Amino acid sequence: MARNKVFGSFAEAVADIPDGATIAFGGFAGPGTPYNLTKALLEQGAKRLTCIANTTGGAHQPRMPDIGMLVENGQVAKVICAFTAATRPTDQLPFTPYYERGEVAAELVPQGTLAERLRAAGAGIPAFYTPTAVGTELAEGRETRIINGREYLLEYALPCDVAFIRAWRADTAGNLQFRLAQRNFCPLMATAAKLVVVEVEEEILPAGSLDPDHIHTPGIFVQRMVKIPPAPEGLWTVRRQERAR
Amino acid sequence: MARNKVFGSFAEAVADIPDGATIAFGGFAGPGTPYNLTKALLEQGAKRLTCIANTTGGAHQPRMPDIGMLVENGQVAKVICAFTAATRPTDQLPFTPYYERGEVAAELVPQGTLAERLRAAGAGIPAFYTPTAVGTELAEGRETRIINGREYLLEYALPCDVAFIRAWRADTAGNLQFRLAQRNFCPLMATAAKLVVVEVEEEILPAGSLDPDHIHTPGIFVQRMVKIPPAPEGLWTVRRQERAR
Amino acid sequence: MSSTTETKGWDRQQMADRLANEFQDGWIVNLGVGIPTLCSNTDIGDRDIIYHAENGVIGYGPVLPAGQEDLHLVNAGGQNVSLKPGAAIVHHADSFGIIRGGRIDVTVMGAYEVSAGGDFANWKLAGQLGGGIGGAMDLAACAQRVFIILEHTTRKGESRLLPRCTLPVTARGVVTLVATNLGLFAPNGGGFTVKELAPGVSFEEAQAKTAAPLTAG
Amino acid sequence: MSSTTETKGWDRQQMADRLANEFQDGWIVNLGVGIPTLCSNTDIGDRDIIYHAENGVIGYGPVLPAGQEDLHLVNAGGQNVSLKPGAAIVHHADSFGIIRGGRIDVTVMGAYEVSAGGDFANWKLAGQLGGGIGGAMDLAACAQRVFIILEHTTRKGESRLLPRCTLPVTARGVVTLVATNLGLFAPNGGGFTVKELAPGVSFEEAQAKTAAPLTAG
Repeated sequence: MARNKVFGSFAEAVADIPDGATIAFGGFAGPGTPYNLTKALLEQGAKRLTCIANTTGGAHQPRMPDIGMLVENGQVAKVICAFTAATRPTDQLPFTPYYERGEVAAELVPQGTLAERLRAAGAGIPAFYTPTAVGTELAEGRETRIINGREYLLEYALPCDVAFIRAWRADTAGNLQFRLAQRNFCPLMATAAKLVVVEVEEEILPAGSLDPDHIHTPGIFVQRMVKIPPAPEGLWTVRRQERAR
Repeated sequence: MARNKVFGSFAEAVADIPDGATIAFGGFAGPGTPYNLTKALLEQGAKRLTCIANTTGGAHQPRMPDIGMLVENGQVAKVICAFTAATRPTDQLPFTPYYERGEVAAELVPQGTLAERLRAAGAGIPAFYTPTAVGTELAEGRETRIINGREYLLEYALPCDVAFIRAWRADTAGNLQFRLAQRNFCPLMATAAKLVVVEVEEEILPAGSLDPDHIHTPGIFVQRMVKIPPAPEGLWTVRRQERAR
Repeated sequence: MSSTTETKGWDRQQMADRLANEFQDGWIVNLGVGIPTLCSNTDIGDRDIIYHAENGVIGYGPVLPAGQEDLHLVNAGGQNVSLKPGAAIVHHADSFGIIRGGRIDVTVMGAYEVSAGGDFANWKLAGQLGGGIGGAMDLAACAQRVFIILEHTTRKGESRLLPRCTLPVTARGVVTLVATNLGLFAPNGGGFTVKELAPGVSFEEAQAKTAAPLTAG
Repeated sequence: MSSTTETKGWDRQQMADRLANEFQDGWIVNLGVGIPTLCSNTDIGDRDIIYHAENGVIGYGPVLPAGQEDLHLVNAGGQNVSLKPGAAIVHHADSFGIIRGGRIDVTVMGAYEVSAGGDFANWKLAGQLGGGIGGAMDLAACAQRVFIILEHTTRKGESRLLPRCTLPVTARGVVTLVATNLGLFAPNGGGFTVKELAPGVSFEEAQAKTAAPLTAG
């Protein structure tokens, strides 16, 4: 009996996410970002979350559901990401003042180290060495090791309870395809999490519809999928959303 | 000026492989194995090679060009692989007596560790921890570490000078697609080697012919490709070769 | 079960059948070379089992007859298998990421020896230089369960179920279930618990052929 | 060069053009957010350059005008770019594998400060809690070359080319070439070597605006 992985609504797909969960959010500069699942989580209200993502979002207008909104909604205890502040002094992330006031904790991680720590968690590698961040403030007081004459920093795997990701196509077995820059962190987070919830852009196809050679995330990693309905119920990218209005 | 990566013959593609090179050979139980490049290397004659592969080959008839033949030809100083002997006492690998007489060195590595060491070399990770082989003879005297209450073994990246792999389809930019079980170690070896030489089953297509979302090895890793000609010049799998006779 | 027999004990397919019947709906299963591959022949009803092979094939099906093979598609034993709907292919590092990441519900392997403590040995014979590890150490260390299929005794009649392994081990303390031609056994630290005896095999005969104490299950 | 100007010094595009003209045929190039992305506008003849972005896009081309964008395709700055023939997509871990593996021939980044020793700072402002690292530390530590583009001085007129960085560094000793509005400079340990001065900029003026000793190239 193949399990049913297709859920009818985002609310249903996130209903049992508990307080205190560690959740990874896919996406990079738009593509792959799980706007719909994030919106459902805002409504669901789970608290004391640890959120893992490239960024907390919200630097640009119009805003889409993001970690910054979860922070504003009092749902976040900690973020782990590659940006806790914007690099341009004139920008400000909504998250930043909460961090500066000590209301939310943050762990700032170089983007490649973040990706590799997620990949390591999914691949049963508990720790690895990387040249990134050696000699910087981020390496102060931390364990390093000289290997073949170069200094490397020890980094640990970053497992998650839940991953929210967005895919282009899927089949009922949970196999996923991402389109172009949508792939980014999504396949890594899918391997690192115990519960993987996916918002899918196209119709979810019968198992066997996707070429086995061209699957980016095998179905064994995926537990829940929701087809994104057309706007106004479903959220697409910022620009698509604008067009749909 | 895009470089020309398409070579006219296997001999030309392996002509400058020097004595003492470390060469990784793709393939697992047939698919992905670079029979034609191996045959060309037998004819080219480079010596004191270190050969990395899942196995040295030659356990079954009819034999195809393999590392065992390079050993018989006096070209190999060392092998690094997951089998230095067959697991069934009644089988014998051609390599094994050379190893037992001390004429060739060997490093026996669990298959997953072999794959991960190659992946690490390609990804700029100099070392990592793994649970595999802890408590076995292979871990004796080696560095281990307790992480979150479990013991792990330290393993180092395995970079190569050259990788010989076999692909299904390719474009002139060097982008590769593998078909089904042909993928195995090939994409990892392509990232771990300085010089990647590919035998390609189908016609090599103009750059842009392959869907960017469905490329298993990006062209930036590939330097040389040779289209496999029809038999008798080109070697396919054992069974195809038999059929072609 | 795929066949019945008048002969005492189980044949190779029956040993595989007995373990395959332990597979639960939804499990991801890795089958080792040799007798374990026979598990995929077992009819276990409507249970949905995903077979994973070390070379990155996820969701393979039965071995295909000569002439119908796809030469690009092999399982870990090099047999030309089919794919089930929903199959996916990954490379070797991702495949062992699945293994080390604990996603394999059970690995079924052959072995030379199994110990009462759940150790097993399947990569190196006595006096051999080197050996053949393949993916066995990764699977043994990381799968959720390790099941072993082996003949109960050597050709000389010596027990392969032992208080301690005499050969170099593949992993320690990981085996939970062992099928032999005499029955189904579970290592219990001090010896083996008899979960089931094959037809015509008595407890006394099984004990006589086992170098570690048996306990009635 | 894409444009000429009567104004003294280089504008943003000219700074980018000057560095882009250092790119060699066949290079794999990563461009940081901001001024560095302007390098992909530079006409450098028939040299074949492969632009790589942190999000795994290998082989992207110019930014597309509004209405022609593919919303699934962005560079590291979130701009909707095109793909060149031969492009390929990988995930973030493989993308940073390419970076850490030393496959990037040059990364061009913006910065707050560059030091005579080749250190640079671009992730954390003075007194700030946390910052924005993105992929800068991975790229800085692992690319074959690090080129920096920045305005020569702050809005207050203070030199951004310094004997030592005052802000937390992104990486140490990695910068080999710096383009500013005043010219092209190379850190040399004790100061900076002047490789080229922008039109209308004298050595004396450049020195007056630089907090480290300049040497004629």
